[in-house]
Amino acid sequence: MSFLGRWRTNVVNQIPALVLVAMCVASTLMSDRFLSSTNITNVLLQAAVLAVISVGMTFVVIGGGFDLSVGSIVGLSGCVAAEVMLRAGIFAGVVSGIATGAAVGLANGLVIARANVSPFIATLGSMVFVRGLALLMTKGAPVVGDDGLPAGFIWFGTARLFGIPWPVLAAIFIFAIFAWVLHKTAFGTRVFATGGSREAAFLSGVPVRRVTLLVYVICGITAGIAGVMLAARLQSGQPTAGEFYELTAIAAVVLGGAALHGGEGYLYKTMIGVLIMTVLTNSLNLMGVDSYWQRIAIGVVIVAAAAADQLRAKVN
Amino acid sequence: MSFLGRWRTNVVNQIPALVLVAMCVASTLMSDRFLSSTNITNVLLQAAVLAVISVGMTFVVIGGGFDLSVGSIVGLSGCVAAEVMLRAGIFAGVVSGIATGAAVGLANGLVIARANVSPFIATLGSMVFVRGLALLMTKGAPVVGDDGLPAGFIWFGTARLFGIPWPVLAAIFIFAIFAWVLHKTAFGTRVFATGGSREAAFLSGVPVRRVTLLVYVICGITAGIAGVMLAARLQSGQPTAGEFYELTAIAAVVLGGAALHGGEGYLYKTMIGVLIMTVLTNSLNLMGVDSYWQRIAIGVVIVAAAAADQLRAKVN
Amino acid sequence: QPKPVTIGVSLASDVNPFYIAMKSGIEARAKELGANVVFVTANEVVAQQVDGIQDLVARKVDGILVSPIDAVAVGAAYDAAGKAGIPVISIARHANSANESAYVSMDEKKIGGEIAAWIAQSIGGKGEIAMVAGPSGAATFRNLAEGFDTVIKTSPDIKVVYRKDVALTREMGLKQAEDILVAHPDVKAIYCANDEIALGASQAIAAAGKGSQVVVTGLNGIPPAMRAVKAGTVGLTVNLNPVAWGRLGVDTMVEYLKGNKPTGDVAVKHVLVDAKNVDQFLPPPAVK
Amino acid sequence: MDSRRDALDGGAMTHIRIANVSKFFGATCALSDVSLEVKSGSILALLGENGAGKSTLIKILSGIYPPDAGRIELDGQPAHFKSLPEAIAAGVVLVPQELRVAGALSVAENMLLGYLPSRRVAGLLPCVDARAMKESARAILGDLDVNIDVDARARDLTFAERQLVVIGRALGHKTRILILDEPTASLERRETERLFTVLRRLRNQGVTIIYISHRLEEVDILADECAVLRDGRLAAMSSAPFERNDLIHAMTGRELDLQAGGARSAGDVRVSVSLPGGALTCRQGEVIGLGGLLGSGATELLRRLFGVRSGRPGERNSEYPRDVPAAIENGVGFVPGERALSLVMALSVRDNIVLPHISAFCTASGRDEQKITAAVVRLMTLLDIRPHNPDMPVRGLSGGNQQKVVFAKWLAGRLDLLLLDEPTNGVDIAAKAHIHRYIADFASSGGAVILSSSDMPELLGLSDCVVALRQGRVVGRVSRDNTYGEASLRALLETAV
Ligand SMILES: Nc1ncnc2c1ncn2[C@@H]1O[C@H](COP(=O)(O)OP(=O)(O)OP(=O)(O)O)[C@@H](O)[C@H]1O
Ligand SMILES: Nc1ncnc2c1ncn2[C@@H]1O[C@H](COP(=O)(O)OP(=O)(O)OP(=O)(O)O)[C@@H](O)[C@H]1O
Ligand SMILES: [Mg+2]
Ligand SMILES: [Mg+2]
Repeated sequence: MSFLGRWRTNVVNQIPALVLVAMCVASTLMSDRFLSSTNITNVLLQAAVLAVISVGMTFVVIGGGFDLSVGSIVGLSGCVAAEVMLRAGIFAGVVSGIATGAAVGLANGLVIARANVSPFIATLGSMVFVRGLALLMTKGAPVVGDDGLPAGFIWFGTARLFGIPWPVLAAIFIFAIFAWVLHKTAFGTRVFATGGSREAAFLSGVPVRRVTLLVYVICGITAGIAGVMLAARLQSGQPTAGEFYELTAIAAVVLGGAALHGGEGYLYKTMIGVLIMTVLTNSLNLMGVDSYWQRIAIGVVIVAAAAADQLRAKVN
Repeated sequence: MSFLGRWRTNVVNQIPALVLVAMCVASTLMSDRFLSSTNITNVLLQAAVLAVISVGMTFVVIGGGFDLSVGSIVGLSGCVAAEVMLRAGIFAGVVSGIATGAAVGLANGLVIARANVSPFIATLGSMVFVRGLALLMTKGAPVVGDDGLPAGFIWFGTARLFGIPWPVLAAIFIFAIFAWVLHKTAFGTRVFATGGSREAAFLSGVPVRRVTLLVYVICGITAGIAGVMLAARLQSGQPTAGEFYELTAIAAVVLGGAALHGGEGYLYKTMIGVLIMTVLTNSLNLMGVDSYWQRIAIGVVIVAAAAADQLRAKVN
Repeated sequence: QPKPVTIGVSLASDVNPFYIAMKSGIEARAKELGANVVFVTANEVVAQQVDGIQDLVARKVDGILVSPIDAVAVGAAYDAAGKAGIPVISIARHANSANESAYVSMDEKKIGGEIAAWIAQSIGGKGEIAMVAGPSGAATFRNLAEGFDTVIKTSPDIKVVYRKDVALTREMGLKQAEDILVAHPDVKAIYCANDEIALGASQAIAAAGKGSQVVVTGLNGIPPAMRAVKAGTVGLTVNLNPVAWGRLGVDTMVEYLKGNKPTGDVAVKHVLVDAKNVDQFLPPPAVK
Repeated sequence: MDSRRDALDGGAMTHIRIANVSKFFGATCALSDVSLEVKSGSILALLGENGAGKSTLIKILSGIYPPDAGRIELDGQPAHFKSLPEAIAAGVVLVPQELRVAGALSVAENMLLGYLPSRRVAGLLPCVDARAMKESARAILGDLDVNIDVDARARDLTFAERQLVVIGRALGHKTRILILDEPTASLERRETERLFTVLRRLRNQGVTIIYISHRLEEVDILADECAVLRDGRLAAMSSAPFERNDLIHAMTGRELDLQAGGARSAGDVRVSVSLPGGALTCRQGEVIGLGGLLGSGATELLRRLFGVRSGRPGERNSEYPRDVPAAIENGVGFVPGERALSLVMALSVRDNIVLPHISAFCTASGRDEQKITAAVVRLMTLLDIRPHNPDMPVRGLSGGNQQKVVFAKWLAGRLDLLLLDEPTNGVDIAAKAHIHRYIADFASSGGAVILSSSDMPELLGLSDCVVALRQGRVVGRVSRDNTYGEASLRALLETAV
């Protein structure tokens, strides 16, 4: 009983991973291209931007919050990075893109942690506001300059190291750093505590407001990084880039098993959620499924994956 | 002190209303057209659909949930209503449109209350799924028939009674019914209890699952009604109708002061939130504010209104 | 019998009637020629379009037809296709890529200019006009508006009093027009970025009882808009003939794959449709 | 009503029969093969150490959990409720250990939630009958002789008041079987006695009552029968009068050494704050008790001493710590009365224990897991926290073990002032003895303790001096040297204002 029980618990804890594996097996059976090396790199490349956004989103969600503004941050920071880059070089561009994300994150955090506005409404407001800024700054047109963005920057979006695209390597690096922060540092434990019970964390000496603030700053930074990465892939700063990323990222985090009320989750599981979302559209495209049917399939898979994951709660 | 204190509490409880009044005053000062009777009817007409959606959303939010699928329901139910109407008459069309909404709501409720899937992910899934259905069913084209929808239906979208458009009257009627249900009946109290503390409600013998289920059904029904109303206004069933209504409706509910974690709120205050959202875009349009600046203004007003409302928590 | 070719298609949107019509043209022509088509979806999201094109490359289709949401953003995807030796032909919208094999074009600026000239003429060269342009950031609508502005500036007595970027839906047309009519009761014409917006706007105008005072222009030439032009509620639409466009795209691609590369851009003719010539474009009357 | 008369007619018939019930949570065996019977119209006390399975047993009885094995019969009929509402409908009503109220609802609504009285407006529209609801709520509270405004929002109540509301919630039902899980844990003696009067009356009306408590003196005065659980098994069953040592032996499986720590002498002043009516001073090596009735302000005082600001005007005062981190930094620890307030339920025992001092367990390369494990294992052994698994989420622990985790939190770092609010709330007698000894030892080794407890023997037994509080005012004090005892403290507290 005990051994079987533990085994069952372990299996059940890995349901998101099993769902991902099942999806990959099904895709391989349905399309012989799915496992081709081109396609695997494709999937990883497509997942990279979402993965970086979802890293920050995981912090916010585990900390008991919610961030709808990441998609707009991606748009704005990409445009800022492109604009600065055209004038002051790649490095300055990248730094200012990321700084833009951090600034928006800080503003979100202040409104939420200091003015006590609900995260939903605060980040909905900044989602609209920041998109407006991006459009205003660019007058709605992509930022490319006269001869395009610097070649070195575009190279980053397309080049590979040992066959692995640079954006994927960047995403892995960022994941590793933040996984360490979340799971191995005192700050990470405080994030879990704040999300799990604000009151208990407060009475244990956790500076809950500061933690809340920092969590949004982290989310802003990762969204800023993602914006810069996307600009490199799109070879331009696009003011409308990143739309819908907010919902996709939250979905990835929740599919990975983090509780939306906070206090629970693992960063590596979020990555599984990201891959589920990415493999889903990729394999539907490979199979040539009609776009209306694609929506239906995506809706079903999201709900089914989440429902399967609920078995975990049952067994534990 | 006591009198002053009570007075302050009362004022502070009405902050959303004060924000609305302030917005109206500002709009009147900036545009002499704002208070014209045409414009007031316009605002009410524009608010009617959102108001009906937000009625159901208030139930969901007070019950501790979240519904992202309402926008898609609006699209699908409008198309179903139009399609059925062309074949079987207005009444059958309207009924089947509303029934469509109820069915989607029931599905949401089952997935959430029975399979324990988080409301966010369940309704995100059905948002995508239902939009897919609407597009599939209409092949992406508006449903109008060869000679348009029945005249009686179109009449409802445009005609007036004592100068008040019928859709506005319908919205007021629906508000009145559901305000009664929420604030006066045992079911309504159970919704508050379920949202306030699922566990307390459960231990008191409230059938929390059934309440949760019903709350989503109600939300589906109101979204279905809103879809039919919108179809009448648009004189066609539009498969893409209702996009972004989900976020706007949740914003209206939260701006009205309902807590997103459930258990608190008033239906009339949601209506104030709806009017804030509607007056905002209307007055920005009247002032001729550029669309990029409009986004910035909307973002600022949403956050500012929510922050002002937080004074309430401080004073109470 | 030669192996049938497979053409991958990435259109900018799958809910916009213009692209829905284009898609039907592509499907019909491909069927006639015995070619396979696979569509990927983008919905006006640039990153999604890039991903979709790369999925087509991974699928190793023979050629790809793209209607790029943005001319620059698709660069990486075009390059990936180029590297895999797959020709890419842009349709309706243009891409700034060396790997663009051909362009089945539309001169958006020119169309915008022609609409402006038509409006100027129909309101007698003076008065207030409003613009309900397409979604922010989309290149097509930016170009249309730019062409429109250039021409409208040549009539000094015409003033653009209202400008707004909106989603291409009827609901948006309705709401915007309602507010326009309140804010600017003297408005003479409303430029709408597509037919759906125009149909919504014309409804608001009718509801306000201003049917004869305000002209509305649309774009695309979908059947309901043609009927509205006939009925006089919409003044002008531009028949872009998306179906023929889609067909031409397939033809160009099939010829290209056979080795017949087109010289220069392949253009589709657009026609301004107003009360004078609408009869020849009306859809056949419904059979009861 | 009918069922009550049936039960009366049945006399001493067996009302509840629990046969061979077992329950597992994952690998933990919470109950194994428990069989017991309760007679109609009697009060059964259910005893056992923390984690013995008491709550689990009654949750199975009231349909919250299904049993993994075994049967339950009521009046000779098999009764397996699939849900709590089903059990309530059959007259089986539970007052749970976890106090949960819907904060935004009024006291009356909370109390009558399960069976809201309805009427029809104009014979048509259904509507909650607010007046009837408030009247019933007032009647029930009046029965318990407590004075709580039925229109107040539940979230504004103190912990003890919430407890009464939750008890009242159960009393309103048409009850045949009433199950109370540690209902008196945070009640003062007067409320406890009132509750007992009500319970005895219900028993005389034929209601069968199952009562869980860690206070053996309550068992003596209330229960007819007594069942003891140990490690998920039925360890003993006896009828009144009870032999206390036998019960303790059955619960713990050993004799208890209830001795307090060694002699102590007061040192320097550790904390001193001025309050209306006098000062509160606590020296090193001293235990100061805060005595008070319901709503005395003791909880609030302790929270302020821990750096929590209440938002009362004019409280900026340098006598109190600036904020919670500053207090912790200064060696202050706080055990709040409401466990849920100080534990992050989803977090592991390990992380909860190290949370207040987490920085001390980190190096430049992050958390020092070895150091953490060493400290946590030491504390879990010291306080006998069971199951001995540092990685278990705290929510899986029984209530008493959770309370020990709250203590362990403060022992993981520097500590020289311990603020205790109902420190043995829901803790079993063995653990209580442990905690008492720990408090005494802590004081003997030079620590300062300020203690608030509604358990008078505990308060007087531990304290060197008890300060009597009413509405946040010091109204007197009793010290060891003069007429120290419950009588003189009560005299101070109960004199009219
Ligand atoms: N939901 C749960 N998940 C996992 N384990 C549980 C759960 N509930 C109880 N347990 C375990 O079952 C055992 C019995 O717990 P129970 O709550 O019945 O104890 P108890 O006798 O009520 O203790 P206390 O006096 O502390 O309230 C404990 O070992 C506890 O850890
Ligand atoms: N300094 C004060 N001045 C006036 N009233 C006070 C003060 N401190 C506390 N009170 C009142 O006493 C109430 C109860 O406070 P508190 O919870 O601290 O008391 P308690 O004795 O610990 O209560 P319980 O026995 O219910 O745990 C407060 O809500 C407040 O109304
Ligand atoms: Mg218990
Ligand atoms: Mg207290």
